Amino acid sequence: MKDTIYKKILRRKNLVVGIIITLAVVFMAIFAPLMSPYHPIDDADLMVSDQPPSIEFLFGTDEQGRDILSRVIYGARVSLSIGLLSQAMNTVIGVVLGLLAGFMGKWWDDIIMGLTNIMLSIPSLVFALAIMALLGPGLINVFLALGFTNWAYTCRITRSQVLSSQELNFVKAAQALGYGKIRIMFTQILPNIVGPILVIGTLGVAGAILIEAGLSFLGLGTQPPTPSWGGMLATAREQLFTSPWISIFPGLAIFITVLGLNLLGDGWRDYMDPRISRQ
Amino acid sequence: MLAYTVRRLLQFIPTIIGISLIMFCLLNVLPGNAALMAGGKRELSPELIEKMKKDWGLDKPLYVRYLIYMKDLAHGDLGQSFLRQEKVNDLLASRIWPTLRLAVSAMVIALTIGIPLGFFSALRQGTWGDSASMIVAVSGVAMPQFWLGLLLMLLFSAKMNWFPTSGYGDGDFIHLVLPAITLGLGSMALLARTTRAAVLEVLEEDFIRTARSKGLSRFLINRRHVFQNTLVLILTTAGLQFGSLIGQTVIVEKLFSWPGLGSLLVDSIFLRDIPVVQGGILMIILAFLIVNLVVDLLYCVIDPRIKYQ
Amino acid sequence: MKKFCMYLLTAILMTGLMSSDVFAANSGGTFKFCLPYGGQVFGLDPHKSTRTQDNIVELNIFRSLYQWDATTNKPVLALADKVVISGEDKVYTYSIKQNVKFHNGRNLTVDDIIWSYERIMSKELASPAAVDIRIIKGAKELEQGKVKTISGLKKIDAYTLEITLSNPVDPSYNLYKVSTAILPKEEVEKKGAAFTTNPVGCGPFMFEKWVKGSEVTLKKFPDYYEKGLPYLDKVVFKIMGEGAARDIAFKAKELDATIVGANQYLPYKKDPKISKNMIEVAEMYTRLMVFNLDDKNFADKRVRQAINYAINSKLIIEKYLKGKAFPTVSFLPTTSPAFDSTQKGYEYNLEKAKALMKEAGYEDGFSFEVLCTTSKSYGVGVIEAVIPFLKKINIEIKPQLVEGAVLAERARSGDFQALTWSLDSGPDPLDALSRFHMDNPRTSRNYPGYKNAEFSGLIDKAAKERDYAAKIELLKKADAMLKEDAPLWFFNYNKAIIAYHPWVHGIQSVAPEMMYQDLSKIWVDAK
Amino acid sequence: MNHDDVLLNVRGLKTYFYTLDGIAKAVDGMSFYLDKGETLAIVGESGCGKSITALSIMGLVPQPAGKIVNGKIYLNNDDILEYPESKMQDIRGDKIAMIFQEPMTSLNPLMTVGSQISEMILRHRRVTKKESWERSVSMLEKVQIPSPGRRAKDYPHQLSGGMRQRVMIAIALSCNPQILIADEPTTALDVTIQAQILDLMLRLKQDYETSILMITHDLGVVAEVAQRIIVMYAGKIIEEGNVFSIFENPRHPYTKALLKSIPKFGNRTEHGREPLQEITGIVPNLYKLGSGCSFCPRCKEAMDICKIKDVGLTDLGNGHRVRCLLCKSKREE
Repeated sequence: MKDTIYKKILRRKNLVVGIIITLAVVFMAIFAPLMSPYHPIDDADLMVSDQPPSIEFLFGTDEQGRDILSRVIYGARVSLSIGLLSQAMNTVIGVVLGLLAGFMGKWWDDIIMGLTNIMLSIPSLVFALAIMALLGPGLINVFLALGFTNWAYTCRITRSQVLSSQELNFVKAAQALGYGKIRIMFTQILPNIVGPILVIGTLGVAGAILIEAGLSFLGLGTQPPTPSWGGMLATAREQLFTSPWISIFPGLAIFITVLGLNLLGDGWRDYMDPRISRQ
Repeated sequence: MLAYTVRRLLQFIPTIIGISLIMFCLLNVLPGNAALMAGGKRELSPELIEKMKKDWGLDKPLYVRYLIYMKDLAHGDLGQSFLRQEKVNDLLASRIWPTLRLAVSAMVIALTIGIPLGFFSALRQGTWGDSASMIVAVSGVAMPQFWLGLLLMLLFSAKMNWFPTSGYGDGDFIHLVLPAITLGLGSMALLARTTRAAVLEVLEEDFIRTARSKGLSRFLINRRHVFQNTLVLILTTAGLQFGSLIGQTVIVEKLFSWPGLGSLLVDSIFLRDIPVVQGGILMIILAFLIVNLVVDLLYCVIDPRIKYQ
Repeated sequence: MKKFCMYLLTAILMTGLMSSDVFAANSGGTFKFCLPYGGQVFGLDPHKSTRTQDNIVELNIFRSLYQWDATTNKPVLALADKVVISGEDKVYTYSIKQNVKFHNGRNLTVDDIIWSYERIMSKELASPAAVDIRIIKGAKELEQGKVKTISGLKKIDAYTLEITLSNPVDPSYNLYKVSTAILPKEEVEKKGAAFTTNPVGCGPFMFEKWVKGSEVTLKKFPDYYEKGLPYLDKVVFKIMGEGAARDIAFKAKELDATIVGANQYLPYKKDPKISKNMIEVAEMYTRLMVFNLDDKNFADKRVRQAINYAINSKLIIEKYLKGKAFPTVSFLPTTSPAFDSTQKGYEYNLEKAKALMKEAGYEDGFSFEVLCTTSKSYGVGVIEAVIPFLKKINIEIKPQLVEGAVLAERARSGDFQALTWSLDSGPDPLDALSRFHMDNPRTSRNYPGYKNAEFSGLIDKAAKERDYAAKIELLKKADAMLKEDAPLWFFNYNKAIIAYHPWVHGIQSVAPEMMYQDLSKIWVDAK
Repeated sequence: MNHDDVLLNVRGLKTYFYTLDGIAKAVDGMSFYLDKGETLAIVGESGCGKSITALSIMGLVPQPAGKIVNGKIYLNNDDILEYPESKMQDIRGDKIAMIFQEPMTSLNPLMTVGSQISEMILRHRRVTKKESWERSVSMLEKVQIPSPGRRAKDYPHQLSGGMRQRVMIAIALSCNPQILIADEPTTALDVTIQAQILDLMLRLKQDYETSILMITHDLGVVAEVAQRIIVMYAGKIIEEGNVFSIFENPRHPYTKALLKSIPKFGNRTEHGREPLQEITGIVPNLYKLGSGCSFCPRCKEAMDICKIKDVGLTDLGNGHRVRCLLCKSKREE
C-alpha cells in the first residue's frame, strides 16, 4: 500500500517538481552559512561592485560589492521565514476565529464573519501597505503586516467545517456523551481541516513572498542590508538594464520558489481530492 | 431580484462603516503628516507647516475628526485633499476611469487566456500537455509583478520598440497593452487553475455521460454542457480576482506611471494625504463589493436553480 | 582694399557667428520633457504649489518679478526693465515692462503685482511664498489680518512699483521664485478652485491640457513679451517617477531630454552618442548625515570628525553613485556664490580617524542608528556602503529605513541619533547657512541642533553686511567653521545631469534645481 | 446463434480497467445476444460489471483507465467496435439509446428539458429547431408528462425524480432507437413511481418496437419486464435463460441465493416464518481475481475443485446456460 502512495505521488509530475523545489529551497535556507561562499552583508567591498558573474563571484556582485550568490542563498532564509511565519500567524488567527465563530455562534459569529467579509474586500496588498506605513519598514513588521491580512479564507473554512461537523452523527454522539467542546475541537474538527489549511498555507507562503517583494518595490519591505529576495529585487530594478545579473538572480529565486510552492499546493489539493485522483 | 439587490446594497453600509472605521484609525495614527511632505524636495518653513496642519484640522482630537469625516461621508463628501488643491471626490472621479480601463483589460486578458488554457489542461488531464500548461499558468503568479512589468518593458519597449514604456498617452490602446498584460497575467494563472478544476469536476458529472449517450460530438459537449456548467465557478473566481486586481493596480500603475486610483493611493499614503487615501480605499472596496454583487446577480442568469428573493 | 575685404570678411564671420544663435534657432516643434519627482503633478497654482515637480511646469507658464539666470548663476530682473535702490537699501523702485501680456490678452500692470503679493499673504492661502513676501514691509500685518493691504507696496503709476522692505536684504533671491509669480486677478477669481487645473499666467507657454498623473501639455503663447520667444510650439511634460522607465523612454525617443539617474549616468557617459549631449551641474542640494548633537556619542567634535575622515566618500561616490555626485568641501556647494575654492574637504584618512577616536576616548567605538529613506543617492544604500568603513573605527551603524514623512517628523522632533538626507544649500548662501544658527530650533531646519555662538555671530554679521564681497567673505568663513565643527557627515553635492538628443538646443545648467529649465529658449531641429 | 432476428450480438467482450492498484477485469469475456423486440435483463450485484457492459456497448467506457481489450459487438451484423468515434456518435442515441440510473444528476441542470430532448433530435434527424421542439413536446406528452408544452420550458430542478426519469425516457426514445439500454432506471425512485415508469417503458417498447437491455439488481423488476435473464458475477455470465427457467429452476448457487433474498408476497402466510436469506461475504475484489470460480468463497456448495478449475458455461438446453461445476458434473453424469 505504501508503494502505491509513492506511485500516486510520483504520477503527479507537477507535485513531484513542487516537492523537489520546495525541499531544495528549505535545504538552502537551513544550510545557508555552509553553502554561501561569502557573508551576505559583511563581505562588502566597493572595489568589486557591479561585477558580472565570474569564477570568483558566480552570480556577480551588487552595487555594494557583495556576492549575489551568497545573498540569494541567505535570502532563502529571510524570504521563507517571512512566508512561513506570516502564514503561521494567519493560520492561527484564522483557525481561532473560525472556531469561535462556529462554536459560539450568535453575535460572535456575526462579528467575526463581518470582519472576515471586510478583510476579504480589502485587497491584502493595500491593507499590508497601510500597516507597514504605520509600523515602518523592517523584517518583524513585515511578519506582522502579512500575518494580519490573510486569514479570512482559513477562518471561513474552519467555521464551515465546525458548522457541518455539528451535523455529523459522531459529533452529535460525542456531544451526547458529554464530551466538551474543546475535546470535540481537537478530535473531530482540527483533523478535518488540516488538509485544506495546509494547501492554503502553502499557497499563502508563496503569496507572502510575492507581497513582500511588492512592498519592497514601494519601499516598505524588509530593510537593507537584510538580504530578502524582494528587497534585493527592488533595489536592483534601476540597474536592470545596466547590470541585469543583480536583479535576475533574486528574481529567478522568487520565481522558482513561488512556482515550487504553488505546484506543491496545487498538486497536494489534487492529490487529496478523491474526485480527481480517481484514475 | 430587485429586492435582493436592494438588500445587498444595504448590506454594503455596515461593511463600509466597518472598513472606514478601521482605515480611519489606522491612517490617522500614522507617523508623520502631510504638511511635512508638502514641500517635496524642498523644506518648508515651520510656521507654514503649522498653518497647514491647523487648516486641515490635524490639531483636533481623533474622535472629532472621525465624526466630521463620517458626517461628510454621509453626505457623499470625501473631503478635501491636503496637498492637491482639489476635492477628493473630483480627484477620485478623474482616476476611476483609467483604473477601470486597466483592470477590465487585464481581466479580459486573464479570461481569454486563462479559460482556454484551463480547458486545454483539463481535457488533456494527466498528460505532459496538462503539466506544461499548468506550469505556464503558475508561472504567471510566480513572478513579482513589478519584475514582470520591468521585463516586459525591457523586451517590448526597449528592445523591440513595440509599445511605449509607460504613461497614459491620450488614453490610447497602445499605452494600455503592457500594463494590462502585467496586471492580467497573475489572474490568468488563477483562472486557468480554477477552470481546470471546474472542468475536471463537470466532466465527471452524470449529465455529461447522458450528453455523450446522445451521440453529441465532444466539441458540442464541451461547448454546450461543460462550459456552461463551469461558468459559475469561473465567474466566482473572476469576481474575487477582479477585487485583488484592483488592489494590485497599486504596483502596476506605479510602475507604468498610470494615472489611476492605485498610483494615487500609494502616493497619497506616502505623502500622508489621508483624505485621499481614505477615499481611494473606499472606492476600491466599493468596486470590489459591486463587482461581487454583479457576479452574484449573474449567477441567476446562468443558473436557473439560483433564485434570489 | 585688402583691409576692407578683411573687415568685410570679419563682419560676415561675426554676423555668421552671432546668427548661429539667433537665426539658426529653429521655431516650432514639440519638446517632450520628463517630470521625474514622483508620479504626480499636484496643482498648477504657483502660490499654492509647494513641490518642485509642480514648479517645473509652472515656471514655464508664469513669470515672477525676477527670474533665475543660469549663465550668471543668480536671479535677474524679469518683468521689470530696471530697478532703482534707495532709502538705505530698503526701497526698490521697479519699472515694469509695458509689453507683458497675460494669456487672456490683458496687459500686466503694477496692480497685478500688488494683488498677487497680497494674495500670497492672505490668511486663507497657506502659501509657501509667504516666507518670501514677508520681507516686504507690512506683509506680516496683512498675514495676521490686522490690515487689508501691504503697506510696503506702492503703485507709482501703472508701470512703476515701489517696494519698501522691512530690512535691507536683496529681494531678488525671494522674488525670483515661481511661487511669487504674478497672476491675473480676474482669472483667479473667475475660476476659483479650478485655477489650479487650468492656470493662466504671463509666461512663454499657455496651459493646454493635463492628463492627471500622466502628462501636462503647454502650447506656445504668441504674445509672450520677449520677442521671438519661445521657439517651441508645444511642450509635453511626461510624469515619470521611475528612473528605468525614463531611461527606456529617452532611448525610445519618447523624451527629448531627461534627467539622468545614478544608474544611467555611467552607461550614458560611455555611450558616445549620448555622452556628447549631457550637461552637468552641482545642484544646490547637499547630501549628508545629520548627527544629533544632543546624543552623547556625538557630543565630542573629534568623534564627528573621525567619522568624516573614516568614510571614503569619494570611493562611495565613484563606485556606488557611479560618479554621479561631486565630493563635498563643506555645506555650501561649488555653485554657491560663497563657495570657497581654496578650502579642501575631509580626506579619507583612517589613521587620523582612529587617532581622533582614541583621543576622544572612543577607541572601542559605539553603535548608532541612522534614519534613512529609500533614496538612491542619500538613502539606505549609502548607509549600507558606509557600514564597512565605520566598522574599521569600531563604530557599528545600523540603518533604520523610514518613509520621508517619518524622517521629516523625527528630524524636527529630534527623535533620532543620526539621519541621512539631502538639504537645500542654495541659492542664497546666507539663507542656506542660517539654518545652523544657534537661535534656530530643529523645527526651523537646524536638525543637528548645532549651537555655536561664533558661527551664529558670523551669520548675523553677514546678514547685516551691505557690501556684497564682504558678506560673501563672512559666509565663506562660516562655512569653513561648519566644516571644522562637523555636525554633519558631508557626503556629496548632487550632480544633476540632463541628457538630451542631438536635435535639442539650449538646455542650461540651472544650479538651484536642474529641472527648472526655462523652456522659452530651447529649440529643436526640424525633423 | 442461428436465428435471423438477432439485433445485438456481443462476443467475448473483455473490458479492463488499468489503474495504479492493478488491472480490474470489469467485464471478462461476456457473450450474449439481443433479439429484435426482446427485453433482456442483466442482473447482478453492484460492481459485477453490468453497467460497464452497457457502457462498452455504447462506446462510453470511462477513459483513459478503461479499455475494451477484446471482443466484438455486432449491431445488425456490423462490428461497432471497429467504428471510428464519429460513426459511433451517429449510432449513439439514434440506434442505441440509454437511460441512466440517476435521474437527479443525469440531466444538465442549466438547460431546459425541452432543449435537452430537441438537442438529440437535432443531432440525428434533419429537422428545423422548431420542428425538433415540437417533437420534444410530443415526446414529453408520450411519456405522460402533464402540460408538456409548459414543462418543456422547465429546468430539471423544477421536476420530481419520476418526472425526470420520464424525461430521460423521452430523450432516449426521441429518435426511435432499435435498442434501449436501461441502466437501473427505477432504482433511485419511489416504489410507486417505479411501477409507473416500468409500465411506461413496456408500453412504449410496444409502440416503438424497441428492444430493451435492462440492467438491474432488482429481480422483482426483472420478473415483470424481461423475457430473458443474464445473471452476472465478477465480470462473467454465470447463468442465462428465459424468465421462467431462471425463476422456476435456478441452477447456479448464486442465482438461487439471489432469488431467496427477495421477499415474496404471501410467503409468510403460506409457509410461516421463512427468513429472507442474505448472501454472506462480499463482492470479490476485481483486482485480485484468481483462477477458479469467483463465487467460490461465498458459495455454500463449493467443492475443493471450484477454487482451482476454471469452468465454462454448460448448456442445459432451451437457451438455459450455467457456469457451475455442479451442473456440469451432473449433466456429464
